[in-house]
Amino acid sequence: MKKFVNDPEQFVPEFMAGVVAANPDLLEAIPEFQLIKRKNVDASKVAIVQGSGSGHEPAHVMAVGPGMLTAACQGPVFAAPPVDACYETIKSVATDAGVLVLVNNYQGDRMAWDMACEMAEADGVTLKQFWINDDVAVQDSLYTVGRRGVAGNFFVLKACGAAAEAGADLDAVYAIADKVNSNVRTMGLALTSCIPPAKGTPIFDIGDDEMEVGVGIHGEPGRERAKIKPADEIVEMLFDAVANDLPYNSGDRVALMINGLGGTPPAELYVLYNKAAQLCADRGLTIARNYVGEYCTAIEMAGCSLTLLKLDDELEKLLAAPATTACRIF
Amino acid sequence: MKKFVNDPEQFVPEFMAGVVAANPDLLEAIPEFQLIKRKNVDASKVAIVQGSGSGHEPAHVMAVGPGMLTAACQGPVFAAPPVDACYETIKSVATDAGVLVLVNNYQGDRMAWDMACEMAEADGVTLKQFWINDDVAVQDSLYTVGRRGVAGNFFVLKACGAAAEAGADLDAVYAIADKVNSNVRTMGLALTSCIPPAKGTPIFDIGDDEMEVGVGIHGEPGRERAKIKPADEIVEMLFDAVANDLPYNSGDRVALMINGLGGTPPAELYVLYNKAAQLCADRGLTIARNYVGEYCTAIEMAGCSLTLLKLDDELEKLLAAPATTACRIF
Amino acid sequence: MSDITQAMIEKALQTTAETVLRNEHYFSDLDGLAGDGDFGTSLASGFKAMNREWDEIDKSSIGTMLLKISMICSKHVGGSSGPIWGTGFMKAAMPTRGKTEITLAEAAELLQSAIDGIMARGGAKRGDKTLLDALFPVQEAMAAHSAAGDTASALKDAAAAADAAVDETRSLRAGRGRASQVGERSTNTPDPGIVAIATILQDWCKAFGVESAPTAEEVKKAIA
Amino acid sequence: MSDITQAMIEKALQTTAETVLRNEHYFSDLDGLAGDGDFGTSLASGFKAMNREWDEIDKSSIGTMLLKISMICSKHVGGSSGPIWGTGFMKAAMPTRGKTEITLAEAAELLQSAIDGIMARGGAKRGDKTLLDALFPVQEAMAAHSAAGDTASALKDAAAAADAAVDETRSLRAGRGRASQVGERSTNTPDPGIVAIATILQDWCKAFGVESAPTAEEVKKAIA
Ligand SMILES: Nc1ncnc2c1ncn2[C@@H]1O[C@H](COP(=O)(O)OP(=O)(O)O)[C@@H](O)[C@H]1O
Ligand SMILES: Nc1ncnc2c1ncn2[C@@H]1O[C@H](COP(=O)(O)OP(=O)(O)O)[C@@H](O)[C@H]1O
Ligand SMILES: [Mg+2]
Ligand SMILES: [Mg+2]
Ligand SMILES: [Mg+2]
Ligand SMILES: [Mg+2]
Repeated sequence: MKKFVNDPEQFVPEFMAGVVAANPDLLEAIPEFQLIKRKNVDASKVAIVQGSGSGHEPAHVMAVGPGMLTAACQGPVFAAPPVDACYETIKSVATDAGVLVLVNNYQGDRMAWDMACEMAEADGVTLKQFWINDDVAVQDSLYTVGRRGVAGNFFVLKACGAAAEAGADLDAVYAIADKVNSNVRTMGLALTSCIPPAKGTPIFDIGDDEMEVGVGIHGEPGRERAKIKPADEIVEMLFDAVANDLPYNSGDRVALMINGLGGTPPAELYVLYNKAAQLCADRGLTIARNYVGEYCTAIEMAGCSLTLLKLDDELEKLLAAPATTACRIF
Repeated sequence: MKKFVNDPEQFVPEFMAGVVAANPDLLEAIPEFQLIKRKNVDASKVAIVQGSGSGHEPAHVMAVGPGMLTAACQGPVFAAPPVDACYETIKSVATDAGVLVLVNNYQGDRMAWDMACEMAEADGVTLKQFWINDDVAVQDSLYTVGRRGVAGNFFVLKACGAAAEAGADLDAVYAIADKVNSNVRTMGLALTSCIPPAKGTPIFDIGDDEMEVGVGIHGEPGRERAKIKPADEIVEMLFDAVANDLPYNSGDRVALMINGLGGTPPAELYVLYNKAAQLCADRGLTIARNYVGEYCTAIEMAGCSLTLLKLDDELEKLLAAPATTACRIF
Repeated sequence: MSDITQAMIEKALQTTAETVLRNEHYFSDLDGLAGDGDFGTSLASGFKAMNREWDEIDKSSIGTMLLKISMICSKHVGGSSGPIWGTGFMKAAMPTRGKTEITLAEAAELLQSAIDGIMARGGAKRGDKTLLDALFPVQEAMAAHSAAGDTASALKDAAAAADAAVDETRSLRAGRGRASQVGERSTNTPDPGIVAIATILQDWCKAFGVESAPTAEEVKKAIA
Repeated sequence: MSDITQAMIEKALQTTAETVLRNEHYFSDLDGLAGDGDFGTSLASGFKAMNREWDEIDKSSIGTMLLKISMICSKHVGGSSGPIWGTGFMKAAMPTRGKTEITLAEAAELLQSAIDGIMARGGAKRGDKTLLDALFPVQEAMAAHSAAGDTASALKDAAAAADAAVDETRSLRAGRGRASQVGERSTNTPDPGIVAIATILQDWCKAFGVESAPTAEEVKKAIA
């Protein structure tokens, strides 16, 4: 296994210790529950919490900070956090203004957070739950648990974080989550698999000339396994799937994200962005904000996802608001 | 080849077009010379230019922006830019205050920039050249071209960029480069090779249980090929090589950087940071600033480098000064 | 065997831990086919914790013991398995509070109550290709033997029923859980939860000296 | 053959382009052993540009032609090869301005002037395991034949000398260039620049119908 890891079972606690060690003024941890929270939580503001399996960094624990999440917990790599961790996360930042539980739509996460929310509400915590489901790769249906939540998560939490920071109440922050989620769509694509440290082997097999179209951020299968294509054709595929889903129409102002899944270098992401920006122009979409980098990864998978968010003035302002997280450059 | 690429020969121009498209207010490009420069260059301030082969993103063209580089050009992946590109880069931002040419110490880059500087000086441009050489992996010797420049480059250009922005003159900015370079040391390590798009195959072979200790950022061999070790032992190896070189002594304030080489996910970098921070504490070093992420990559190589910079008040202030580049999160 | 004693349940739990730890990677690999490859690890972390805390677990009754195991799931098991197994143990704990022995009929009821709890928690029903598709026939086998009260025969039939469920559900499309989000592509892979239940029951048969048919997997390995 | 005409030099340049393009990946692979694997691509981008611009190149004299090729290197060739080959062509261009034919003795001088330019540019000397270690013996072979003026024999001996340099320098440790920064680990790999010069001369022999010994690589391939 070609990874920087000590005891695979200690991988998540060790990386979280590193995140807190690198941001001592901003963050604190409760290692027992694998949770990271902001220092100095403002009790008058809505707290926003999140949590899911590890391996999607900087989502979610690295998205904790002013203007972003108030706290987040992480389960083992790719597994929802245990119920107790979710419960403690809510409790650790429960404010008078209430807690918004903002979770990507996976059954494991939903069940854990459902149980945790029931327990916290029984303790008198005011909260609301919202499920993010921006992945267009697999169809929504009454018979399944619905679409998956992927990189669009970033936009939901950024906008909600800004609204909460500005003093919006729980219903208003919930409404923002709903608005962003209703207007955001994503599809991903993998060139390679990834290796969860505890598993030690790739999560799926993929040929040297193959790609997995619509892959999930845990390496779940997507729409189809296909022969690898030139970058521009890949972007066209992703763009069409995403843009036709909402759909995004000529005249819309959008945020465009090219997200790296972990093993794809920056230069390749900009090759993709270059084409995606052209396709936006062709469709008459104005890119008001753009995001190129790693926002929601699948460990070290080589791959990408493309996200579009339809903006209005309110959302544009919320996205532009300042924020600070463990994830930074300078 | 599992990469997002169209025509491999167009890889660098396309990614650079993407960088500029994503930062239209900040940057402009001169595609013919594969160079990116700041919009609105302030003629009263020292301009700082850089350039080397591509494949190290965000170094170097993505480090152009206020408080950082004034302009940079890139050659093909891993090859120094052609002489004309270096010359045009200097000319494109040559200010009354002069130009500092800040280049990593590789013979190809030195020769190209030497020729370009001779040509620019003949045109009347005031300039100084500085070679960055922070890599402790391979020994310095009169018989070679000296040590390589690697991730420490970030600190040199950040400090020089801040000094230039604050109005320091060419000699003063040069002195900052010299001070940072004299106090910064790096060593890298690779778990996998990388694939330059034009080559289409890995740059070196490496066994499933092997690592290359002291690897160069172009995949050049380092100190030794060894059996892979637990993360903590790897950090000890890198830390000792780096910390003993200057050396860094108890009581020193330092900046610590864990740099990802492109294919290593954030969580692993924080596992490494966690141990490196402990080793700093053991040695009595105070980490005044830390940097965990991708600053100088080798395309999609899985690997890392560890950098220490000894700080004084002046450098600490320069590192903390605000800066903006194409590389951003929000 | 006739009535089910607390000692038997303890032995079943310890056997389950062995099964789960031995098959950790196998279960995860199965989960990798249509899921995310963590099922084995998630389950193992729970049973490792159970083993660690075994001596401290309050064994004053079957119910207190099962409740504690439910809490261990809530604390240590990530993924869907945490809520599912935690809920299952919780529901089985309630009717057995204060009891140190139960009849086969009571065991069948208790399993039904666990099944109901899991269905309420995750919204899955029979045929959704989850471990429920193994638990239902197991429950039915137990209920069928309730009147006669022959626990050994019940266990043997239950194990065979669970094993049959592996192959019977293979061609189904998952209706719940992560695998359901991949649509058609969940067909033709066995569900790891169903395989786990079948394997656990198989090992219970061995542990209690009850003869049982080899699992489908064992037959396949023997042929290969 | 006696004097060297501009047409011969044009043919040599076009042959060189063929050699470089055919061996692009091979040269890069060699560079990957102790360098960074871009030598073939870098050189090829220069000769591709030369081919593209061939018809527009000012061929009024050998000098104007070589100067233009030097400029193509400055514009299109990245890596060390840009300055090295650009400087080499530049230095060879100067003494041949206005000339459309040169003697073998003049050709030997012109190569010496290119060698001097490359040494000044990159600071390498003979024995540093760079392409200079091929250019020096080539220059000597040409100088040795200067008096007799037998260009064909000179080319044959020069090609053999360059080929010999590949093996003679293999065990050396690089003293300049990227390979020199890896210390001992540059020993036991052939230098790609030396291999390139040897291969180009070999192909010149074929192009001009001069019999030559097979290259070390060719012998190895024939044996394997
Ligand atoms: N809603 C559900 N109800 C019952 N069992 C379920 C449900 N969802 C999943 N399962 C079972 O759990 C197994 C997967 O567990 P696990 O890997 O921990 O979940 P995940 O990684 O998807 O969160 C499946 O094989 C299935 O048998
Ligand atoms: N200083 C030098 N002088 C002459 N030739 C050199 C020098 N440095 C390198 N070379 C030659 O150039 C070849 C490498 O070229 P190239 O790959 O373009 O350089 P790099 O990638 O190291 O910048 C070497 O094999 C060697 O023959
Ligand atoms: Mg999971
Ligand atoms: Mg190079
Ligand atoms: Mg799973
Ligand atoms: Mg090279």
